[in-house]
Amino acid sequence: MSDHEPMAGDSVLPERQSELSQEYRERLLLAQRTDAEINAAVLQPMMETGPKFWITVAILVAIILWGLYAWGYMIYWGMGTAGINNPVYWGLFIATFIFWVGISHAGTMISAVLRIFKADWRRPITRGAEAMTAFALLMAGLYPFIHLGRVWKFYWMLPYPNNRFMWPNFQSPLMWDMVAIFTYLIGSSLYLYLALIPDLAMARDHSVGWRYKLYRTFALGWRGTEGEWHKLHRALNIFSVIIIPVFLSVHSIVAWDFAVTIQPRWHSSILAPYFIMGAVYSGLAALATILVIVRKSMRLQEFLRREHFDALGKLVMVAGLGWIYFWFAGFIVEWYGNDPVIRELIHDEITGKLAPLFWLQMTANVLPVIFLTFHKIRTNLKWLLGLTLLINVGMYTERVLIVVGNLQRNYLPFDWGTYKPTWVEISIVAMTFAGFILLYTLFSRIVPYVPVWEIKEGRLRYSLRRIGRLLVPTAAEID
Amino acid sequence: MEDTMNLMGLFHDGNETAQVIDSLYELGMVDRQIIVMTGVPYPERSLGRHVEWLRLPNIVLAGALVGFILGLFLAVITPHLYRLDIGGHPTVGFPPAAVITFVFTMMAAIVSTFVGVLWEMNFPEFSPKYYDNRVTDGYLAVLVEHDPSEESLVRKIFEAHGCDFIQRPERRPL
Amino acid sequence: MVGKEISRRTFFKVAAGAAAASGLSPQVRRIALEPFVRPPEEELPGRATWFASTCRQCPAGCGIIVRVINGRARKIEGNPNHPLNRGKLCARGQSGLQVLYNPDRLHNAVRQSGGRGSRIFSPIPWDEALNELSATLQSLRDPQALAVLAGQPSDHLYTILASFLEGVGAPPAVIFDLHSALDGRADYASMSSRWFGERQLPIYDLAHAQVVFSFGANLLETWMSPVAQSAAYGQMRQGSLGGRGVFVQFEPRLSATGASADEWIPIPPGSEGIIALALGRIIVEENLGRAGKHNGHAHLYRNVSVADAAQASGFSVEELRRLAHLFAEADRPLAIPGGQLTGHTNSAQAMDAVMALNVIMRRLGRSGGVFMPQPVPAERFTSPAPTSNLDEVLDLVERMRSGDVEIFMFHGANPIYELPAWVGFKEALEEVPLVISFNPFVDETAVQADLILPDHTYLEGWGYQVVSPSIDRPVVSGQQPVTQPLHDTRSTVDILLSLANRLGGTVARDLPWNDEVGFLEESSAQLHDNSISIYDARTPAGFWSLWRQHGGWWSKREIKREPEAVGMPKEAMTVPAATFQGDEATYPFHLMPYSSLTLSDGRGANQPWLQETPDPMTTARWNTWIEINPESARSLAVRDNDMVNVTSAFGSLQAAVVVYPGIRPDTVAIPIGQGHSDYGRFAAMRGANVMDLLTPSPEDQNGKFTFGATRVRIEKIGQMKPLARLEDLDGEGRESIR
Amino acid sequence: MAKAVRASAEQKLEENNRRWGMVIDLDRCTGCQACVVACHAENNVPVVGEHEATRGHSMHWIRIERYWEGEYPNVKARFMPVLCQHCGEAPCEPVCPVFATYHTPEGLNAQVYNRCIGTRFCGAACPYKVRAFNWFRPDFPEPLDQQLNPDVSVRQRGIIEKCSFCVQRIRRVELDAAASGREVEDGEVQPACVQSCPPSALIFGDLNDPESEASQFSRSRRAFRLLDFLGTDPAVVYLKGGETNV
Repeated sequence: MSDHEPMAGDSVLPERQSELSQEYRERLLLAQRTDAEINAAVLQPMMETGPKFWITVAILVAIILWGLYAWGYMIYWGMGTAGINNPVYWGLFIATFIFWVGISHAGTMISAVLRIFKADWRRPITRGAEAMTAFALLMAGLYPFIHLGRVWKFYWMLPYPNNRFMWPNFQSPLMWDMVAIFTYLIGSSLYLYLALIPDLAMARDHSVGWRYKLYRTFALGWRGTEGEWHKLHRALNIFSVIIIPVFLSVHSIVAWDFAVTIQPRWHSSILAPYFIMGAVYSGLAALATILVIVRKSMRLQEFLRREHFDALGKLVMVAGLGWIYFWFAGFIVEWYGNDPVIRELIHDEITGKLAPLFWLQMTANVLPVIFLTFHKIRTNLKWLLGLTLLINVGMYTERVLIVVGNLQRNYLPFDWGTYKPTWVEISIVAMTFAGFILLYTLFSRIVPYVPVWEIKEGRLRYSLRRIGRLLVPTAAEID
Repeated sequence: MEDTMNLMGLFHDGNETAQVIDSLYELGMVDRQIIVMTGVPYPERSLGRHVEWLRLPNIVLAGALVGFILGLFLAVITPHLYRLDIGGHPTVGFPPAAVITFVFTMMAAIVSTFVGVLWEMNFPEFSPKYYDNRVTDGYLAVLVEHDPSEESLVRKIFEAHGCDFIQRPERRPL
Repeated sequence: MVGKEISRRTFFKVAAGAAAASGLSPQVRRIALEPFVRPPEEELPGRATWFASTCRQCPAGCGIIVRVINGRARKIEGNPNHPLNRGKLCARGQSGLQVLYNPDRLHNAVRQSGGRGSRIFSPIPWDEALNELSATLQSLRDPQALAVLAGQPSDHLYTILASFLEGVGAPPAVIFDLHSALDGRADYASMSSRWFGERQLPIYDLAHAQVVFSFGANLLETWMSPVAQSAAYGQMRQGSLGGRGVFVQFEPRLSATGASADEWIPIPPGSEGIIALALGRIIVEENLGRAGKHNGHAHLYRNVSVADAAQASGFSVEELRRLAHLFAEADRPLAIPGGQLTGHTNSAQAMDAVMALNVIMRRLGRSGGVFMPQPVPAERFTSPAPTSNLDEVLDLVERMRSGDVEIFMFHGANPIYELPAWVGFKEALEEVPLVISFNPFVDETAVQADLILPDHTYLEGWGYQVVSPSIDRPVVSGQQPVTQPLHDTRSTVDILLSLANRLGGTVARDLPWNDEVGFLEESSAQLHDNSISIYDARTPAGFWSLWRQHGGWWSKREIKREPEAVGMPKEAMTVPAATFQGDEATYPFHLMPYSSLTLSDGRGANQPWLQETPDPMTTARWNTWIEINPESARSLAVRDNDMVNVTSAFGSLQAAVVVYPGIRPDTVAIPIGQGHSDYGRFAAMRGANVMDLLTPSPEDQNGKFTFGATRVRIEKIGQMKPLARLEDLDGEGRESIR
Repeated sequence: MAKAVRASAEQKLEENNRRWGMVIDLDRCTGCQACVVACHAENNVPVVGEHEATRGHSMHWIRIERYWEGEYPNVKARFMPVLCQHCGEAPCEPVCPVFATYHTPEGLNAQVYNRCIGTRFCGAACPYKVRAFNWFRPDFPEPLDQQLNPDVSVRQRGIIEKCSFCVQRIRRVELDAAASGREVEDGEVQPACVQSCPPSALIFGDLNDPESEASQFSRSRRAFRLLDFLGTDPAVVYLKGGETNV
């Protein structure tokens, strides 16, 4: 905008005023609605499922069934049907696993962190974010199984007294991984569910048939008494506090899967914070992508407004800067150290076989950060959609580079390898993407996508106040 | 049942509701007799009610402690119960044990928060209760359990504060 | 806990009982059993018995012991008592089990009922087959119309076969196999008889040599007796003598042997003799070494010009002088000709030139020098199977082509695959009315046979072999069945004996034995009561049992003879320049076929272990490749895995490129062994047969197999064929990243 | 009773304080691949075929690495057999969640196939890349299955396998020695590769016994260990080529 044109000051002001007030007008629009209208606006799109919806579901189910076939094929014939090989023991499976764990991070980040900091703009997007966490984790949780050579023996990793007289090795990062992911999945699911109870009660009061039965069951008899609200609030606050260290530990542990080996480039202490930053970055970007799509498909324009995307865009940008920082912090040390093996790996990544992937990663992760500094781009949903998608392409590439790039090059050049995924891996990866979308789509049709009670609470707690020529929102957060 | 009656008033304004509650207190009612149901969480004390003390933090702490012990047990004790000679290498290390113990602590804390809050709310509870669907449409419902003799007084208080609907509530399954 | 143990123990008992009951059923199927990391003491999966026998995967004749459990051979190891290999065994020897258990073996005698080449076989009873065979033999108008080709026959088969053919009045068998041909065994025998007056192969005392100059002999891979030579090499390197031997390899392509050498001298193909002469000239001229004056040998090098040799070989005179000094100033120098050298038109003269180096340095009969083997002290073992020269093979082909052959029988040979395509064996075979194969496999030649009467594989059959080239003492390697024959196959010797019996007459008188075991027992008895025997028994029967127990017979002490250079050349030696087929402009590259370390001459191609084992130099597996110098590859614009057309004046083939730093820019090399059209699932339709490229030289008609005398050109096709290499190409063969 | 016997035998093993190790004399190694085939034969290592070998799915417990040095014509190639180094501080061991790979009291890095569930973590962690994963069901077309060594289990698809120093041979010798009440002699245990090696480049023995041949060679001036700077404490010692011991 034209801050740098002091001469034009007066003429610009009304324009800015009108533009700014547009956001407030959007807000006012909601403020003028009655609770019943809000309920209806949220519930209406849930109940209406047109042919488009069913076609989408059918396609997704088809992809999932194909992916399941591919998985069965791989289990039956052996892992060799996938492109993983000696020495690239881990391939797309593990890369996608990290990707999903990463995606899952934004949900908690938005919901818990912003709840603690009482950021008001979180309200309409928390549920979408939490659902994203839960479903992304569900998909991530599939990969340890997919990736097992003998998946039918997966329970050997569980600590229970058994006739094998074997106890799992808790020194193995995979055990930490399993426990941490399970914890995070439980935590995020319960967190999602707890905040959902009042809205389920609302849905119960406005539905009939199977939906009524469903909502009634899961509303657990919620009436909205003061005591219930009070306890819910306390529980959510406690949850927010507990889940943050869990979310930090989960991705750290995923990073330690790599960092505890003595593989060059993996064996690094920056890997854990780097993974976390990347996870937040990709997760926030994915959240923005999803919100743009859901907003359109479920006509939630009133709830998911430009101010939210603006704020989210800023967060994505900040996370992106953080990612760049951590990447560089790791890179410069490796580069300066000039260890021959790492030098070779870096060379291979930047100028060698992996260069296309590397430059895709850098472009897709750095460019959006620059673009997102502009308010106009942040609030332009098409741009936002494109940029956040790009970020996730970049972050996925980064996961592939970390896993594959560092496995196909190691200390002895004789043992280097190359990796090309086969249809099996691609189908299975596609299956989890389709599975995520399907779960999310179904979720959004079954459960109020927007946390109605939180919006109403927010509406209750802010008012507009006139300061000079501006209408300024003021919020009351007295707990 | 015979000696008390229930009356429910639906209000659309929080201030009025707070005043209704004040008036009911003046009438000599106690907290137990008044239940306020809202579709929106009103900040505590905004309706002039006292806040009850919660056991939830203690439950969470207890849960976390159990988780800590469980984690410690799994990471440190069980390798000694299921002894395996791994060539003289230690089967337990501090950092892995720390990770496992931490995560188990967190897991137990999370689960105990959830279970604890449900416990505190007496959930799940599907038996018939006094309720009105309009609560989720933005009305504040004040449910008063009173002596039959007080019914007119309560009605008066409700009407005086712009009560939208006054009714004898029915128990309905939730 | 108790229940668990009992049930497990019971399981093993049941398993053992079932094994005993079924006898022949496989003990281990695809069941994951309890690993043997720390089993309970009682659990031993059967007791192993070891049987001593002889490896027949190449002509060397190493002693093996075979681990047999529950009647099934499980593992082959070197016979620790055998003087030749002292318990060691090469990759091919280890793989013998896959000959025995090959899934593509013939299960019984078959007739190719769909006509030759149809690959439709119908089983026939052995009696019927033998009746037919003896009837046909009897009806033969002229016994000369019976022709036999044998490849690497064991000595007992050769002896019986020779008697049989003599008895029926047929011409002697042609003995030819590609492996021996690439070793240059026939050339060697001629050289031996020229120099030392006998056709025995000389023995090189590699273990005690101080400087070894090998002219083309890949003595650590396939040449002659690689296990014995490798063992000697190990001793030469870090042996008890303290000093470390120096090894110099002269060859156009760096072989695995060359890789083990201290120096690789990339000489032009066919220039081995020229260089050897030049070295000799320098030694004589400068009177090098401590072996005394060289005056007596000066006449040999009268016509040699070091400068000309330097020019012809592309090395400087200084370099040749350095090598001559290195050789002559050592205490125990040794020069070995062989292998690639014998594939050139000047091989006879080149071998002489190399052998002369040993002579002028007085290495005959000295430690670390050249010896002649002591013959086995029994008449039966003094005439081991010879190796025919190529002219005999060509003569056979000519006879077949002109219709003079009515019955053609072959054993152990696969001439259609092994002989160069120009020989036209397949076409000649079409003129023969009855073709009989004794091979246990349906190979390329057997596909053109009417009748296949499969012999046992060597692990199921009997035999003996006089080890040649020998080691420090006379050795007869005994071969005995280590397991019951897997299928309804029959020993070819037994077939010959029963045929002789049916035919009657002289042949029946010459071959009086009921079966081969009788013959072998009688043969062994000839060594009974011999004073140098490693063991002895009171009776011949006891001796025969010790024979089998030891896996043959050998002397208890070292007996090496000093060769007498009776044929020392009187005239000045000359080595003509090798000639090559195909003009240099059209065919710019020398083609160097070499026998694969794993597949040798192709007979290993049906053994998956050998197919899967990487070539040591290229780490490629399962296919055919062509090795090209990086510089040549650049000029041809080809890279690794590019498919190229290799064309000679005679034929062409396609192969994947291996850019190979260890080869001369004017030479390309292709391993022998792949390119089978038949020979079972593991061999067939894989790669190309380099024998299809060889172009005949005039010398071939004189019996020299000039497998190194072909020139080729190379054209890029534009396709890629990723070779199954163990090594990653991105690693560029570097040792470390540093 | 049996249990007591076993317990005492185990105790004996631990008292032995052995550390099995191998010395590989690179000056003797000719790259002849005899060890590779011997290992396949002894340990029932499957053959995967051309297609899978091209895709990097081949399985060798020991391999001969060939390194080029220099450019034509001054080019040299050197061989180095690489097998599981049986590291004292093995990076593969702690990362296995099910103790499928673990250290035995005799210093072997053992792989228990029955415990393995195929996470391939050990493979990713191994700096020598000597672990072979069963990408497919092993295929031994009949009657090739009869070649299988009954002392060694055939591995299922989906698990890691690797060089065991022919533990079945070690165990057999130890049991035989225990049965006849004597000590295991140096050189009595020979893994298949060592047994076959034509130039005797491989020497096997107890590195903790200062008198054993392997132990003596491991103190040679020529001795080095592969990627020693990683601190994995390998039990395989290489002897540099091209020079003498003295």
